[in-house]
Amino acid sequence: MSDQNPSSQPMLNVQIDSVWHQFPKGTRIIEACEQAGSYVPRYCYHKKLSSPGNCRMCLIEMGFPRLGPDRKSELGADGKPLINWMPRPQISCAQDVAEGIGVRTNSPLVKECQRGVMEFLLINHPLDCPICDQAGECRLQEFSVDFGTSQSRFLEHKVKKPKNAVLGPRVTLDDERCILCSRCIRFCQEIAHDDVLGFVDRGSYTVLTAHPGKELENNYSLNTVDICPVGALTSTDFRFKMRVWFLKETKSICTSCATGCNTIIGTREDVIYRQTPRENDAVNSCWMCDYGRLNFKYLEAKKRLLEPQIRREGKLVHTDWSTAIAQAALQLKQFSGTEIAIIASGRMTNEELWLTVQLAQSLGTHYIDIVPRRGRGDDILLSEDRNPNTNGARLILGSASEPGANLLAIADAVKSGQIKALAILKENTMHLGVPLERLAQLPVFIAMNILSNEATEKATVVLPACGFVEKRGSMINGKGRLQRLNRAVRPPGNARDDWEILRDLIQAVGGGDSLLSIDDVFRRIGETVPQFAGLTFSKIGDLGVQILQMEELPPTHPSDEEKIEQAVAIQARRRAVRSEST
Amino acid sequence: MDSFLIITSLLKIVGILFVVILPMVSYAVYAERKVSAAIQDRLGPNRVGPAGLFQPIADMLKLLLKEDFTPRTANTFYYWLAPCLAVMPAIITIAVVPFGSTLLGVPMVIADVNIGILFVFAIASLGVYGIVLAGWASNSKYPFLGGIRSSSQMISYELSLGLAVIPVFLLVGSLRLTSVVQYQIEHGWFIAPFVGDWLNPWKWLLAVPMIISFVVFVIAIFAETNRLPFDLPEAEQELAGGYHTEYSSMKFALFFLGEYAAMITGSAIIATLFFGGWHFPGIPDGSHGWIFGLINIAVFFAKVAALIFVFMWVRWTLPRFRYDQLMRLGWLFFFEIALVNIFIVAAILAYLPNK
Amino acid sequence: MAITVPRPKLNWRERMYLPAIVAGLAITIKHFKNMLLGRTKVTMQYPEEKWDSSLPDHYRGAPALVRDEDGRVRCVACQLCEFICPPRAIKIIPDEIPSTDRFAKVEKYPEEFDIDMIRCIFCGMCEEVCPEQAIFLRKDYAITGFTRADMIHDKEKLLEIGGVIHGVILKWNEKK
Amino acid sequence: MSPFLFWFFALMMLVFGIAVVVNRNPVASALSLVVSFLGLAALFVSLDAYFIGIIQVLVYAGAVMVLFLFIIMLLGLRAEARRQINWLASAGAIAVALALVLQIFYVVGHFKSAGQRFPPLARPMTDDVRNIGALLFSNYNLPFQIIGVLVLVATIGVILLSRREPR
Repeated sequence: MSDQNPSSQPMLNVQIDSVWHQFPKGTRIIEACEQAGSYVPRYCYHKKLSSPGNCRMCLIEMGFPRLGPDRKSELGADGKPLINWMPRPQISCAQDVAEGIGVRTNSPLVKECQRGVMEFLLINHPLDCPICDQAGECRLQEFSVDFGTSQSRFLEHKVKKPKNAVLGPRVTLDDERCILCSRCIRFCQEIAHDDVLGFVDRGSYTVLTAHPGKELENNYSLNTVDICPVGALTSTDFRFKMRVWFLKETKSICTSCATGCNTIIGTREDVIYRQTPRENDAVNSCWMCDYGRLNFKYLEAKKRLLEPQIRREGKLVHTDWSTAIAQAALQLKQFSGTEIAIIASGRMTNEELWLTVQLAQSLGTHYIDIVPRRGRGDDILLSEDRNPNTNGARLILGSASEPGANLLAIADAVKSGQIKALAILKENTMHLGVPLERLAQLPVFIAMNILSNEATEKATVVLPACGFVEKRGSMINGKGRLQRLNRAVRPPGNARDDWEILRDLIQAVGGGDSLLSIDDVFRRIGETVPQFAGLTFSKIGDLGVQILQMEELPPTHPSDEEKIEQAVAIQARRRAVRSEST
Repeated sequence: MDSFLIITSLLKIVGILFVVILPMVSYAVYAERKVSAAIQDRLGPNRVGPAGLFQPIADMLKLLLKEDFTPRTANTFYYWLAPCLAVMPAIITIAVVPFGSTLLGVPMVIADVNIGILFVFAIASLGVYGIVLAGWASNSKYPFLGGIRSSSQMISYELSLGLAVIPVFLLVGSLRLTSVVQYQIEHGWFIAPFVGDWLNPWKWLLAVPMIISFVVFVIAIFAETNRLPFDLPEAEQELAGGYHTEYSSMKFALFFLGEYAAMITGSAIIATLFFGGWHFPGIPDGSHGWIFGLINIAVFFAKVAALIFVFMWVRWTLPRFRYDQLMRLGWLFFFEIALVNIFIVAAILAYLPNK
Repeated sequence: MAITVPRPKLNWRERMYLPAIVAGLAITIKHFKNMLLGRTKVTMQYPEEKWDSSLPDHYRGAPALVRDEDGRVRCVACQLCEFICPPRAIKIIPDEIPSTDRFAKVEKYPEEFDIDMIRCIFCGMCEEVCPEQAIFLRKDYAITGFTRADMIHDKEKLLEIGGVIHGVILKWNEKK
Repeated sequence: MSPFLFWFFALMMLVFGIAVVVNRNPVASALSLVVSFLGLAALFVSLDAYFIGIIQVLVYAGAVMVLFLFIIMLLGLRAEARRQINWLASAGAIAVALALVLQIFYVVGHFKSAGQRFPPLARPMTDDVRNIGALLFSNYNLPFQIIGVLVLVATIGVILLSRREPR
């Protein structure tokens, strides 16, 4: 396509709507037309999928250069080749451009074809836009307005098909609305490699269904909802919750694994309704996994920490922020650096990690590490590393060993009683081999988190923080790409932006200078971490910046890897024990 | 001083202030609303009590219960002082006005001083301080403009006010207001000399300058009381209420009270100077029995009420003057007319036989 | 550009203004007199006399939800009225109709439907935009309450005001 | 008259007279001066000099000070309120004032009739307006006319000086 290196591809001359353009060899005509500014309507064609050419919406008029007796193009008065127009329309999605061809996207013939196709598509389509979740982003609605007629000549009864059919755990199908474009079938075959969908029956009675005994249950099933041009495939989670035109769309990234898929977060009045993938060919193409997509519900959980709390006479009581910060600083300052440990998180942004390092330096401690988190990956998008910012931690924590390798040493130091003050930021170290009773005995145990858990209940100071949709920041994904998080909703209750909590804490323990905005923090990172030098939030842009070539990273020391595996194993074991007991 | 004088004076002060003036002020507001409604083909207040008669009480309760707000940037002391200064002069002025003949031998005037009219002018001229201070202390542009307008308007019209009544005192020969009333009983009302020696052609000659004097005086009183068509200091449309824009609750009510009290005082002065005060042809004075004393008081306040009606009538008829018109009218018109009028009356008096 | 307004030349009588003032006073006193004599016809005395009987059919009073002859709440929670509402007075929380319901094929209904009558400006855009003929402006115009909460009409209240509507298109009830 | 009232009004005059000088806010100074004038008027009235007393109020409090206030407000002397007090100059002024007071006491003390009681006024309830008028237009007619002309000249002068040249 157009972004391929032009020098390796010969350029071909193509006339689109009477204007001559140049396109590299291999460009599909539908893409060429779009680049030339003439959008060709399409239903079945998707640029990341194969072209079956079955919706017939992308019909165009096409012609080849008129050849003279010498087998060369005849030139017109303007010096350009003359074109022999073919009498019947062609589909533009299944053909590549060729030298000298001509394309008409808005001739009377093309318009008539589009009108006809629209009318056929709408024959059996129910007019239930008022309840259809696709309304507002429905291609059938849009093209019906742009290319169709305003009324139907169909007087017969419409074919009744199954409604509300469950295709899988996360996808619900309304067969009446389906226009049989087969995008979902091809997606499952070509991208998800899980061939479960197909058409059955014939003619007007053709319906989409899952193969017998199978379900659309793979981890990428919700992408079929995204690419469905009409409201046939709906997300069971989002279905009937909110009309799409109310949603405020915020460009952000998914933080469920190290891939860092680019997303759009749809919110309304501080409620998150859905998360959809955003195209970024360097990261996630057009897709994202269901696991990451739905992993935002915890932000609205009942366990959400809403108020800062401090322990007074053995009980956690609500307080205000200045008291909580002052109390945390007072408690931390009781001990020297060797008695304090900070456990940060690979789910924190670069800015928060940098401030954590500043906090550690102000306190004089060297016990600082993040919690490694591993899971099963796949070959498509999901990464084994479930921490979205392990690379950020590598760069910013700046320790010699791999992030996560020191964790067990810290846990041992807590157990042995060497550590008197422990600060846990956005993590639950319950799973790391430190018994709960031991944590409860710590004189100072500061927990900054989003949700309450057993650890926060034992804390001396609890600081409610923000989830990934509630804050700005940057992260470096598993491939070394620096990407931006954007704030889509305001944090609930009195929860505060993590970086502000850390900044105030640093100032309260007597270090650091005034940082007024997160952009200031980012600028300061640039002063200490060379890879960040010269960058700003706006320079990162929506699609991110590649700042690490993965070969640049120091090779993981085998012993580090061993320690990380150990930590992950303990974590998994603890979690299993807990889920059995509950 | 004997105790009898003190007691009767106190009784007169309390009686006239709390029994007559204050209820009159509150019912003047009610009357204003009713009169304006009638003029504009409406009904006016008719909800509280029969024909809305308890409306003033409801208004007062409402104003007392409203939030008493002081703007943060206002100069608090003067901001609080201004409403008091606005009411005080109007009420003090009543002290020298004879509102009746005698009742059981007691003269119905609180202080029968020999410089009565000068006292009225002096105290009335202090009324401007309330408005000017309110405008200045609010620390807000519209009230400030209102205050500035008020002070220049007052200065301009005080001159005409003073000059307009000089012919009256040229005739009477004393500044004492009781003497003015007495003169009118003997020689006929200044505005209509149909009692007393009306057969004297010289008196009829004097009628023209007296009417001029009356007109100028009444117009100047309108300006002094800030009533339409001279209500430029408040001018809702231009100044959003002028000097009392920033006032609320009882402080605002005091300004309101002040305006109506000034109107009542003004009417009382006009009645005394031109309409024979408490005198009505054919009704003897209080020395013929206490019932006549009461009737005299009633006659006086009937005249006052009629004049208040004229105030309202004019307000709901005439539009407001433009500021430059107001100034021109005051300085280039009334001032000169009043001045010339003095010379005419003086000339007539110089040649008037058996004065 | 400045425009010079021509001022009419006044003769000396007009310049005196006094005749005009007297004429003005005469007009106002005439009105006053007529009122006192009871000859003036005054406007309608609102709480005692009301317009209700003579309100025109197109009168735009309080918006309300309606049921059709089958007793179905016609609203399908498409939220177009919420979208179009200029003062954002409408709040809808949609939900799915359970499959056991009589009208299961409509699929969607408003779980909550609130109109904040403090905000409502009676513009009628909700009625105009509704694709389901489910919301109508009725003739109630004196909407009062003691608290802000009283002034928020919930679904029950709106259906109570709206009542049943006859003779509308029943597109969900027949085969489509 | 009651000595209490005399002391009350005399003290009022003095206190507000000092306030005129001490106040940093020009408006407050002007208003203090008005109160001081009112005290003075009250003192005149207590001496049965109604006319002088009331003219004091009418002319000074009612007209002159209103004009002053008008000018002060229009000028907007906010800087005046913030100006530092020059303590040296203040001390000098107080010294001069004290010296003057001492001198007055000295002179009055050596004045023969100062030691005696004032004789009571001949006719307490006299019509002072008539008396003043008669005096002005008989004994003091010439000075009165001259002052009249002087004031007229001053008025014309002011108008001439303040008139803007037509362009």
